[in-house]
Amino acid sequence: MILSIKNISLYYGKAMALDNVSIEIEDGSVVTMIGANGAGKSTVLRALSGLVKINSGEIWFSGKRIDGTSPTNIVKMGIVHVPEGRRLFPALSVMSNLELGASLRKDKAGIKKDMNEIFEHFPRLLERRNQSAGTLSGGEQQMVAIARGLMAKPKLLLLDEPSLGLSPIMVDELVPIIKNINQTGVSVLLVEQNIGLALRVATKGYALQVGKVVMQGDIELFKSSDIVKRAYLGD
Amino acid sequence: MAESTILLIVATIVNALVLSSMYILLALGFTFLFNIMGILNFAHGVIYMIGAYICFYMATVVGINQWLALLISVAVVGLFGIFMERFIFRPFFGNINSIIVVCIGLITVLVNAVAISQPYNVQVTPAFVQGILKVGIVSLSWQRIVFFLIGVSLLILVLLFINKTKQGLQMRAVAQDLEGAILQGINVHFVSALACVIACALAATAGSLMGSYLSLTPYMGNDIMIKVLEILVLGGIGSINGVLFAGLIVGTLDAVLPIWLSGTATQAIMMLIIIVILLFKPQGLFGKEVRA
Amino acid sequence: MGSMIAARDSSSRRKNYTQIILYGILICFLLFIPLFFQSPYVLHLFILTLVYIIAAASMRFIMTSGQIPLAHAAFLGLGAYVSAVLSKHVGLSPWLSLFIAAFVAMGVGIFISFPFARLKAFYYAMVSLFFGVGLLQAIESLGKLTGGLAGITAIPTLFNTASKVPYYYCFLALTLVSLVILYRFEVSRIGWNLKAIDQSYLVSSSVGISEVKYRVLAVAIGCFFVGLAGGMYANYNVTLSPSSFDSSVTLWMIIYVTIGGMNNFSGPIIGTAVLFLIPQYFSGLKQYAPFISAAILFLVIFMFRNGLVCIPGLLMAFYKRKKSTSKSR
Amino acid sequence: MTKKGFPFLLAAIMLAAILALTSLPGCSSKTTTATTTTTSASAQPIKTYTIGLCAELTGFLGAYNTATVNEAQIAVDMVNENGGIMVGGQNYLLKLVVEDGKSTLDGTTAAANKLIFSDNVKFILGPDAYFNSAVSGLCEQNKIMHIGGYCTMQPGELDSTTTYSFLGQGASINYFTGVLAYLKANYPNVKKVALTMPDDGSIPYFGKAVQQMVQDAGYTVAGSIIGYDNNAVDFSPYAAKVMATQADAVIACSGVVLPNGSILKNMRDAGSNMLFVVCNSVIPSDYVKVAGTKESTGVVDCSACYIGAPDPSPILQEMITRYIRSIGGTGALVTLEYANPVWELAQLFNKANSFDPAVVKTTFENMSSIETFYGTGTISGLKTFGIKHAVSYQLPITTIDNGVPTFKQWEPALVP
Repeated sequence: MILSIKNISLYYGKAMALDNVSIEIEDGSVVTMIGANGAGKSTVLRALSGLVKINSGEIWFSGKRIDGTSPTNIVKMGIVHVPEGRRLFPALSVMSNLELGASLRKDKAGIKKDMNEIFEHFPRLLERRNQSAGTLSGGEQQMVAIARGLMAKPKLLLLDEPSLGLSPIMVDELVPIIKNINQTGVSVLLVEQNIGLALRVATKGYALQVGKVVMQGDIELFKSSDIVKRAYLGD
Repeated sequence: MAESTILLIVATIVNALVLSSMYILLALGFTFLFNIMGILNFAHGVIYMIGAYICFYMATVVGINQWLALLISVAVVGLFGIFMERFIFRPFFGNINSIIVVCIGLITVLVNAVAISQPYNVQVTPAFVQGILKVGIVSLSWQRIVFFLIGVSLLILVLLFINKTKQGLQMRAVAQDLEGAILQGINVHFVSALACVIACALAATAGSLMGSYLSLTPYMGNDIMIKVLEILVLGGIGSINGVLFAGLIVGTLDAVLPIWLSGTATQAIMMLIIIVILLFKPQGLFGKEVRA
Repeated sequence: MGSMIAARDSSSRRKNYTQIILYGILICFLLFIPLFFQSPYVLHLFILTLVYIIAAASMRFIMTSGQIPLAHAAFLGLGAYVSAVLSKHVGLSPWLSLFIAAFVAMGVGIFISFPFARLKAFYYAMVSLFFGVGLLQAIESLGKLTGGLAGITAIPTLFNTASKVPYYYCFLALTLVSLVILYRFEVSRIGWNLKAIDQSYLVSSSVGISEVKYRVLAVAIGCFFVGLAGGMYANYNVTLSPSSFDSSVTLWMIIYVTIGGMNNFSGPIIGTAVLFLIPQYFSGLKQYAPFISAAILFLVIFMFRNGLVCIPGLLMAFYKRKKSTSKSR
Repeated sequence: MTKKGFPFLLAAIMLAAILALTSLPGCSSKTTTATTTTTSASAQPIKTYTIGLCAELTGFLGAYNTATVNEAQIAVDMVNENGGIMVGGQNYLLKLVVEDGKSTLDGTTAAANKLIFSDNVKFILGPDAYFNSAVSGLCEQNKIMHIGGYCTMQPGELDSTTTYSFLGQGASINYFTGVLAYLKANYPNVKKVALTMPDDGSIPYFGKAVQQMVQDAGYTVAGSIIGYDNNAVDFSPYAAKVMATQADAVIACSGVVLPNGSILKNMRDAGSNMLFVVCNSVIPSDYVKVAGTKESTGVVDCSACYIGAPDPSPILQEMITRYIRSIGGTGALVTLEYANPVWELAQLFNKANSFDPAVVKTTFENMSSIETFYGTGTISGLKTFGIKHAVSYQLPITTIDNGVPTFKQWEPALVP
């Protein structure tokens, strides 16, 4: 178990955002979290990466308790969050964005090697490495965001709505990318509203509704679930 | 008459350059803090004043070399920058009203403390460089030339730092997207503290130098802050290129306008020029801060 | 269902009564002040407090729209100077010039807020701060008309008497009327729309609120009242100087609002009363007096983030918590 | 809605609390201004009498006025140790209350209000610079006698309408007449002069008067008056302007040390050796600090700042001794801007034998001379101010060459 979230609750002021949520991710697996807008999916990720503080519960990562740790230390431990809306540094070049992903790493040679590897994986980024990130297309920006996350050498990658604003063809391209990442030994927690994508890459799933886990289990369970079909696939 | 005209032109150009470089040093610090921490540091002028007084105190009362005094002033004020980041700015992150309150509190305390502790006597830091450079009929004090060179070289250093170092890259990242930067593991507190230290050190340098160029008063920060404000508004707040460009314009206007106009009219005309520019470009020459 | 509405209605009516009684007590108290305190100096302080209360309340009104009007003290000065020049050099009645000043301030406010109404909060703050400095420079450079840096003296007064009592009642009435108007605006549709603009301009523009129109409207209303306050100040105080309206005064006005409590209508009223009057009590400390103001600032801002108005709420919460813990025992 | 009501209640409570606080000083000072104390020296009880001093203790004039207020307090001590004053057969000691005008006109108005209505004084000394106009009107309205320390000739500051206002020293005009007389006698080559002064609104009044006086003395004024911005960061453009007039001398008619010293420095740096004449309340050695040793040359200074003339009068000697003791070290005497009015007022009380401002004022008007720290002063000013309300006395002339100030002579400086 690389990550286990135990009964966390979180309030924004008086409004409850998360209510007793528990999630477990096995080492080397792809887990998805689905749910409607405002269900609290992003909040779980923000709590994981230390952007917001949980009010109760515990978060354990590779045998260490990490709730209350600073975002810097969380990244250092190997949890990297690729946020919703990508949050690139628009005026900086693609190269600089990638370099910033490796902010906490000291091994210059390793960084260089990883960057070359990434350019091999994403040849389109190699072409545009000196272009400022704000001028790229949505799909390219998403690639930069994922690549920037990989530059930190994560053990667990948190992907928040990677398909947001992308064309269906681009969404299809994401499937092999995520699978490749997973094959290099990185566990992935994928948050999606695009359930088609989620069902294609994940092995296990959680469904959130107004801050509560309403369904969890093997991904096959989700594929056959009537609720999921009705709610997301429009059957 | 021709001779005096040449003299006037040369003196004006040199003045414009010296003033511009000092203004830019201050405005750059202010912009740093705004970009990285999103705060308007109204106490920046007071930091400048404190820097000037520390240098003056070290050079005259303690009696050490002026250049050493300058370094001490920069170091002390830089440390004060860390203090400010931790206890003044961080607790009120993103709340401009509260920042104004703490800044005014700080200004009130520092200005009045200095005013009370100083005796009635004019205070001037001893000249950093003596002598006059004579080229033909033109004579210029070496001090001005040296100040201009210091200003320009500091400027280049800061720009190199921002554009070429890892910390500089992180600063730019924080300025562009705070949350994005946090998620890359960048230690935002460290970056802000660094920005604060740089801003304060630049202000202290400008203050120490201006303390020998002009004289010291506890209120010297107020007037210079108006200049900084003009530069920021004209250049576009948050834009470093804007600061450089507007700094040159304001410094030049400051050196040129008084030749034809009297006292207060100078300032009014200068404001008018900037206001006219703003009516056409409300966000300033290089600014992007417009909604929608 | 119908009975429930009725019940709620009666309870809110009861609350309205207590509110009216509270206001009544406050106003009675203010009405009797000249009887309690016959010292003209204390009255003088109260009169100035009233002027600054209008200024701070109008500033807060603009701030509800998410704009930070750092030229507000300059507008106070604009009103003051317009009224002073009109009544002294043109020879208008001070009563007339007072209101002309308010309209001039409003006009200038509208004129400058149009180009800048689309700016983000921070940028608007800086531009308006700059504009305030420019306005004062313009006033200063008018030389003989405004007296330049030295200022203007011997401004005609509203009442032809040395007594301060008529001023007190007149200003009290003007202040109350201004506050009631500002309050009506705030709880009206306009006020809600302004707050909507502050919360999220995207949402507000999507539901059809013209952002620019409302932001300019907020500035116009705020500047009208601050111009009025300036005119009152000029025709009471007899002397004016540009330094009384410079950027530090604007920042102090922001402090009146913030220390009182930005989120509450009575915030600027309490803030002004506290921060204007308490340092006067310590004026015997001479050059050490400013430290008292600074101490109040630090104390309040570090202890009560939301200003002085949140103190009763905090006290009540504390009282309730204490009660509940004693009950649980 | 209920949330709105509660803060209003709080506002009421707070206002009440603050009222209670503010009323305290108002009430306590309402007790009679004359209090009785007995001393062992005389059997007769000695009372104290309070006079007000309006000064700028904070703001840009703060440091300077803190020093001049110190001098005024020393003058009060000297009066009291000489036995105080005698009015109506009763012995009184003087007591000084100082209010801070915060270096603004409005602040000074507030301070004068406080002195008149809260401290209930009948005699106000000060304030400094162009702030007199804030006090004169109030004093006129309330029939309070006012002795100012400095005058920039703004309307309402000192003219035929301000019957209760006096000028304790003819400062500004006094310095100016002194320096013109000295120039005339010692620099016959000077024919054309340039004039500088701060552009603080005084040019149409003080500037005009000064220009007239220069022309009356037989000089040509080069161009118009060069007004500079007191808050300017750089003064070299103004120095360039002065040099462009190609006058024989420049007279800095008023202004503080920084602009004048900076203009001097910039002129010398640019190679001009034009005679630099200054007349204002600045310690001459301060120019050396601003302008630098080598640049401070060819300067003639006339101000009330005393830097060690031979044979000072006994009271001046006493003042100097006490002043140096009070600041705990060496230092030049400032300008006695408030000390002289204190000294004059003490004489007036004795002579008028009354604390009624109207009586004291008439006594002052009917006198032709009065003692000051700088010797016997003449009461004049009819031509300049339209009212004979100014005291003028001899002033020290100092020259500065190569950074060394030298006392030259006492110049009888009479305000016409």
